[in-house]
Amino acid sequence: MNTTQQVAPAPAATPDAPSFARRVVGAVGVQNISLLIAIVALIIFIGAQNPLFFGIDNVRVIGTAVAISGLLAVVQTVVIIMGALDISVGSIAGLASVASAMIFTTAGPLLGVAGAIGIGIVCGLINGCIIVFGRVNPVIATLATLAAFKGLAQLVSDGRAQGYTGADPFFTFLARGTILGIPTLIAVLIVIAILVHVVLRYTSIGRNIYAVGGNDIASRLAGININRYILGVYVLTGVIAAVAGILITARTGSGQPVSGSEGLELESITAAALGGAALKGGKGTIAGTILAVILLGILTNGMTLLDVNAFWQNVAKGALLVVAVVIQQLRAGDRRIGLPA
Amino acid sequence: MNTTQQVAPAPAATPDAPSFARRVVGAVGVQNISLLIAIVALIIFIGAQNPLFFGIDNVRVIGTAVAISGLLAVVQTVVIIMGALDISVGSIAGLASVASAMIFTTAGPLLGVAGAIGIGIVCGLINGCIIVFGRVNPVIATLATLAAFKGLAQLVSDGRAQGYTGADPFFTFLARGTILGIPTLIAVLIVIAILVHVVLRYTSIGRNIYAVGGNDIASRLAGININRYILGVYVLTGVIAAVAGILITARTGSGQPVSGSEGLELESITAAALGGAALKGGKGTIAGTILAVILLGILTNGMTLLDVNAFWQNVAKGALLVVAVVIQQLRAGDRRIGLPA
Amino acid sequence: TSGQEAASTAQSSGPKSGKLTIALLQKQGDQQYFVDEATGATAAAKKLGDVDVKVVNLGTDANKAISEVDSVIAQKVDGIIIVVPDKQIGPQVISAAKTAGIPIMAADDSIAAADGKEIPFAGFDGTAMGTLVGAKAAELYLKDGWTAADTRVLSAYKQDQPNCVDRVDGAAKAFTAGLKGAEAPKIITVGTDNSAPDAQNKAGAVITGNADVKHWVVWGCNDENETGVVTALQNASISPANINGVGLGAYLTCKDWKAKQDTGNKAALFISGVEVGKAAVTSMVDLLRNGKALPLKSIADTAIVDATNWEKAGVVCT
Amino acid sequence: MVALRASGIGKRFGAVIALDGVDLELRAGEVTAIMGENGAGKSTLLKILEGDYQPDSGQLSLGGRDVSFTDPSQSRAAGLRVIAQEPEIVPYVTVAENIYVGGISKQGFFFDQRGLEKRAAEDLARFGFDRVISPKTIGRELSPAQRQIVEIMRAIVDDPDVICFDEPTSSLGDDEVALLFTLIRQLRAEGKAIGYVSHRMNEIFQLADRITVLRDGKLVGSKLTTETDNNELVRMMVGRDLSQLYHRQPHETGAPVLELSKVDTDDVSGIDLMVRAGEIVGIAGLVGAGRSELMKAIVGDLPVRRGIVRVNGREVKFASPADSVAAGIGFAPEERKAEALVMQRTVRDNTVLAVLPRIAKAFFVSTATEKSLARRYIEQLRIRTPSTEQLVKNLSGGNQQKVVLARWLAHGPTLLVLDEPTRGVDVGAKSEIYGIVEDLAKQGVGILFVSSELPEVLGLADRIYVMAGGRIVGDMDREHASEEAILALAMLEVAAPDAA
Ligand SMILES: Nc1ncnc2c1ncn2[C@@H]1O[C@H](COP(=O)(O)OP(=O)(O)OP(=O)(O)O)[C@@H](O)[C@H]1O
Ligand SMILES: Nc1ncnc2c1ncn2[C@@H]1O[C@H](COP(=O)(O)OP(=O)(O)OP(=O)(O)O)[C@@H](O)[C@H]1O
Ligand SMILES: [Mg+2]
Ligand SMILES: [Mg+2]
Repeated sequence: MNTTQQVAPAPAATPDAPSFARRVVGAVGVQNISLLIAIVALIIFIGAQNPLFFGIDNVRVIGTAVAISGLLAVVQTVVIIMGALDISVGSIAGLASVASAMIFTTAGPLLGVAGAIGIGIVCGLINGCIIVFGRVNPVIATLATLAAFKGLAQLVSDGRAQGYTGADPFFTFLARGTILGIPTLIAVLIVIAILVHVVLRYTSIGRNIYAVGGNDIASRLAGININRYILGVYVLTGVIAAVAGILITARTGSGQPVSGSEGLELESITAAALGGAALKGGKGTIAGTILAVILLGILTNGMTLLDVNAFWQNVAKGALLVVAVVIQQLRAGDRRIGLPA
Repeated sequence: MNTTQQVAPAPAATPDAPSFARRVVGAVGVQNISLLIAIVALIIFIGAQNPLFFGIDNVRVIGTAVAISGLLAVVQTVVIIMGALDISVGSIAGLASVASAMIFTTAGPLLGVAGAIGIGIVCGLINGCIIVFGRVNPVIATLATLAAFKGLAQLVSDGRAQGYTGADPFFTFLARGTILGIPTLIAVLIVIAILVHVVLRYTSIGRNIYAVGGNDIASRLAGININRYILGVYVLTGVIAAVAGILITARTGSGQPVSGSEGLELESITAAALGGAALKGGKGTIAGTILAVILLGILTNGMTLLDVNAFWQNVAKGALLVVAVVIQQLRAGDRRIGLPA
Repeated sequence: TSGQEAASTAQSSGPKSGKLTIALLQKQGDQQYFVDEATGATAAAKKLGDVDVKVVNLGTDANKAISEVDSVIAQKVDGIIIVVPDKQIGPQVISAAKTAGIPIMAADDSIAAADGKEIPFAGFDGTAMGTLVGAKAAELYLKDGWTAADTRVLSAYKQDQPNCVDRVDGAAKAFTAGLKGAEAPKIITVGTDNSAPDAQNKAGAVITGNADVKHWVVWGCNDENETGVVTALQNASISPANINGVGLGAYLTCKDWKAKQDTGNKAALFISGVEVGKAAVTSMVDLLRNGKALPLKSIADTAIVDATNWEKAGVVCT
Repeated sequence: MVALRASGIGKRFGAVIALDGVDLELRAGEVTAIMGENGAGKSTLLKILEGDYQPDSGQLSLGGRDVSFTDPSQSRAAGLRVIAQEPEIVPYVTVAENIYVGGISKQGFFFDQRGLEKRAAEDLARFGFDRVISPKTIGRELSPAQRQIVEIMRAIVDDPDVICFDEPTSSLGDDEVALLFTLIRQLRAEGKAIGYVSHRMNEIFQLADRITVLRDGKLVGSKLTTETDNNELVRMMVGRDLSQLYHRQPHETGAPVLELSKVDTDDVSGIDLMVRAGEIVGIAGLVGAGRSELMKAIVGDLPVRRGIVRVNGREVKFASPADSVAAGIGFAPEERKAEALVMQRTVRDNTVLAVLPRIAKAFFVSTATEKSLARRYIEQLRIRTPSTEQLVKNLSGGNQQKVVLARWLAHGPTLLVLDEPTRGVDVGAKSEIYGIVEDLAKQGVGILFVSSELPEVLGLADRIYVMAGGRIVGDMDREHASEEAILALAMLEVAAPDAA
């Protein structure tokens, strides 16, 4: 029985002091390194043209601008890791936005927030139930509820912006306040991102989400109650989308049924995918997604700052997205066969 | 050793004269039967409320209304069968629309059409190359080109509708002419749908597309040049999207950079998925997609006819989509485990 | 067939009696202004009696506009009122209606047939709206005694929407003209998706790039754009006194006024969608019932409103 | 004549040296067995021959000419086919299309479904597989055995000169194995050069003319089959003698942990079955007898339509495997890639998957705990992996199977249900797995296992049930069991008209 050593040579297990650089790469991940490089390159490029870009004010502007889409990107990452997709997040945010403003008008800010989150939970449950009990593919299910929730938001609001929250201290605090010097919007994103990161990375719940996304049948046979995870993740998505809706209300000062939330689904999917989440499931990190959100935020901000025409912005954004992902893929060094994951 | 019968019962193989009904179901497919039932139910329901629905005029209206999105749904079905997705179809259509109108203005209709189709080929090639050589996941790649192509269309047109084709006999023929009594728009859809159906079903190219989508490893090991298929399918998509763009120009009388083509990607995916194409690849039919396109077209038309408020229309569309797919899934009788495909 | 067959134009033959169905096809039917317009149209129909208004939302989709025109023609409506998503589709829409012999009029955005002749129109078109906004902005600018050197204009709109382009172009022209020879400050355009959060985000970057500017003039394609930019300015600690925002629609700007907030939203153009809807339906029914020709232009009531007079002007603030 | 020669082949995956200067010769008209422990490098070698992987060093020559393939399509064109260890099936097309996948375009632009099905039927009939599989069946409905047959047919129909089989029998029953052997002998007679990888020693001696042994990626040596024996081979592969495969420690049996009475599911009917604590119960039967379905029904993956299931004396109705896992039942399914492993995750993740809730403290799991747990089983099962952090998809087939077992050993169930537990596992490891199973039984765990290898059933089980046509057709103690008795039962019943 002395063949053991050969059988498991385990060079990685033997801590033969890898170089510092390699350890950093290992910790951050190859994909994230590419994103970091892209971010740094972009910062240098934009900053060189307009030094105002480096101002602390502008950092705040970028941070608050990405907060809402960042929240949805974080939660979309969880859904994607589980091997699904939620196209309805924007509609839920819109519905929550009008609901929060309307309830606020009659019952005050706390009930407004609570009501919106309640609606988020219900919407998430509806998505989850359609998928779990109706056996509908997540993409189709949430494509359908995208339309349905939007219609609901328009119905309850009659298509109008509702209420006025600009004079309320709580909503003003959300929109313009700070916590320890950090704008509330950014703080909310940071807190939720960290929470989700911790859950994904360090808890059995998170690990099971990766397992379900990696192989749902194997997970099921290993005793994971997959349906509970699907329901749970969609409820989480609903809640975070509702938070995003509340923040939209706070920022615009009124409940917006459609404006400001439409199109958030593609944005969130783009960020998650750029951050390294595989649409087949089982792979992705919050760190990567947040880096992608920052990259996209800097890009938009920088192009506007440099006065790039909106049409060129589209072209540039598309091109940069391709370049960033191509570099990521080249660095990842996967086998170049089959359809790219 | 006569265990044959039990080991491979294959009831479909033994032609023990199944009932006529069962043979029809077999030919149409279970999924399609559900769609047919939904269509018939909808027709009866709407027609009962407003007999105008049955008019031949209204049938033409429905047909021409779905022609453009139907084209994109057909070609999206092919992409989905191959296990990929093309989110950029709408943008390509927009780019082709302005291009056709602008070239037409200086060089006449034939060059206008040829130029637009050339642009479609180039756009498809770009998508394919990013995926094949850049090793970028199809969803991300086409999300990126969605932005880039849209930006290009806006740039060349300065964001405005271009040219006027309403006085040109060729474009007028496309928009309002008929072939053998069938409106040209519908005829184009029928011809392309049949062509694609035949290719998918009865040619080796089509079978290889199913194989690539069903199992890219098996296909590669069997010697199928996957990259060539990816490139080919994306070029096809580009061409058909360009045709859709030309039809948009013909119908609206001018080249539209964005209006009329935005959102077609989700519509086409919805139709393909409702028609039974599995987003994981390897499964789907043109017949199913066309039925889904018809169902969605009737739904939209009927709701306008019955004077349903636009907000309720969203809710109703979402709800009907869920119901249709749930019924499909229940009838398909798959094992109810894991994430629904 | 080639599709060019001469239209056997059965021009609306004489007055009709009995029940009338009028189709109101609107771009962006989910926006507040157009919801109001539909409400006004329905109300007018009810008052006139035995008239049905069929409201159809076209979104921003020019192709859908064509489909829906075909659709209501097939449904044999008696008259069509259309707000086009894009003026360029005018000829197609008009010829389709003419071929079917159904009277058609435009609302909010005027359209012309292939020969360049405009059809009857109710509302207030984009350029005219912009003109009022620009003039008001110029008035405020002069009143406050700002100078071109330390002032910038922020003009926020969705750049691929022709309606928006008309509006902000009109505003820019009227603004320069309204300065009575004074040097005009630089106009910075901000491309947005027409939503308030996006305007806020994009304006944030522009403000960063113009940190030394003291005074700001703001307008946009709609209230979302204008209020979004004003919010961004105020978030950048620019005092409302240094902001002259002129909204378009008044449905969002009114909220600050209603709450009696000190705000950079100084004024807004208010157009009563309700009135446009009423006017359009009334003239159409007049044509159908009494054979009275459609008025070539019925301009709706419009007014620049501000914190002091918005309620009187009839702005509904939800 | 040497049809294929590989010399000095080397291949690294990161830090893992999979192959190190390996030579291989395949001669026309001969079957050359390629042997070695799990992870020795056999599959990697075949993938290099095929052009799926590129070697870091070394040279290939085919029919005397030097070749280098960058893609499987090239080796295929040159007359070489490799039958992969894991069959790859296109899910929504027929068996006929699956067999000719990639070759359809060579038969012309238009696709003739009827013609293809007819050809497939003929080809299947030619090798006797028409009894096991119909050309019209849809890919995803195939059982593991049928998938394997499709994979084999794919290579054969191309009429290549060199064919390599990578563990073709690991999911086949005796019946199909016999057919396969006839086929291979026929191919040999036609002058094909054949490479054959298997962990079943008896097959090697039945089939092979020559044996090449790899160990740790290095060539140990080549022998003529006639000049060697079982013990020498094992020594070459494992580097030591194996005293005996089965340990046969006596163990006490206790109260029943699992009782089924008159259980019907969609695939099996009238099942009466019992497993006691400390008892090892084997289920034998031909492929397609419904054994896998029965196991899945027991653990709640498939619905039980009628009858009573008792676990530890209490009646249970499992809605899903989550319930059975919670009730202390572990289940290692037959299809490790599709049903057991999360291929993109690490050995650690896969090992702890079923025990996460238990090792978590208030939902938080400690990586250190996981690693030590994973390391324990890496050692105990001798899983060949560079670390606990290796992705499972990078392990060799046999080592993947060990990870599946590790998961359930870590879970420590009171009843362990194993479907083909030693599929693709090498002799050395098999002996250890048997030892572990018997130890578990000694500790009072009830073991229920399915195996298509009769020697395994006979050697391991205290009691044996025989299944055929979805029913249990007999049960016997180990004292009364023999291969003949089992086979007689399994086939007798199947011959009866429509047992299900
Ligand atoms: N893609 C890969 N990445 C990293 N390591 C790999 C990869 N493929 C194989 N290996 C490693 O190379 C070694 C040889 O693996 P191989 O699959 O050739 O073994 P094998 O002899 O076929 O074993 P088995 O009998 O279990 O099938 C193993 O240690 C395996 O983990
Ligand atoms: N995934 C599947 N879908 C449909 N039918 C299947 C599937 N797997 C197996 N079958 C069929 O179910 C019946 C029982 O097969 P089962 O796999 O239980 O047999 P088994 O005795 O376990 O043999 P094996 O060794 O092949 O697993 C067979 O007729 C088989 O063809
Ligand atoms: Mg192997
Ligand atoms: Mg089995």
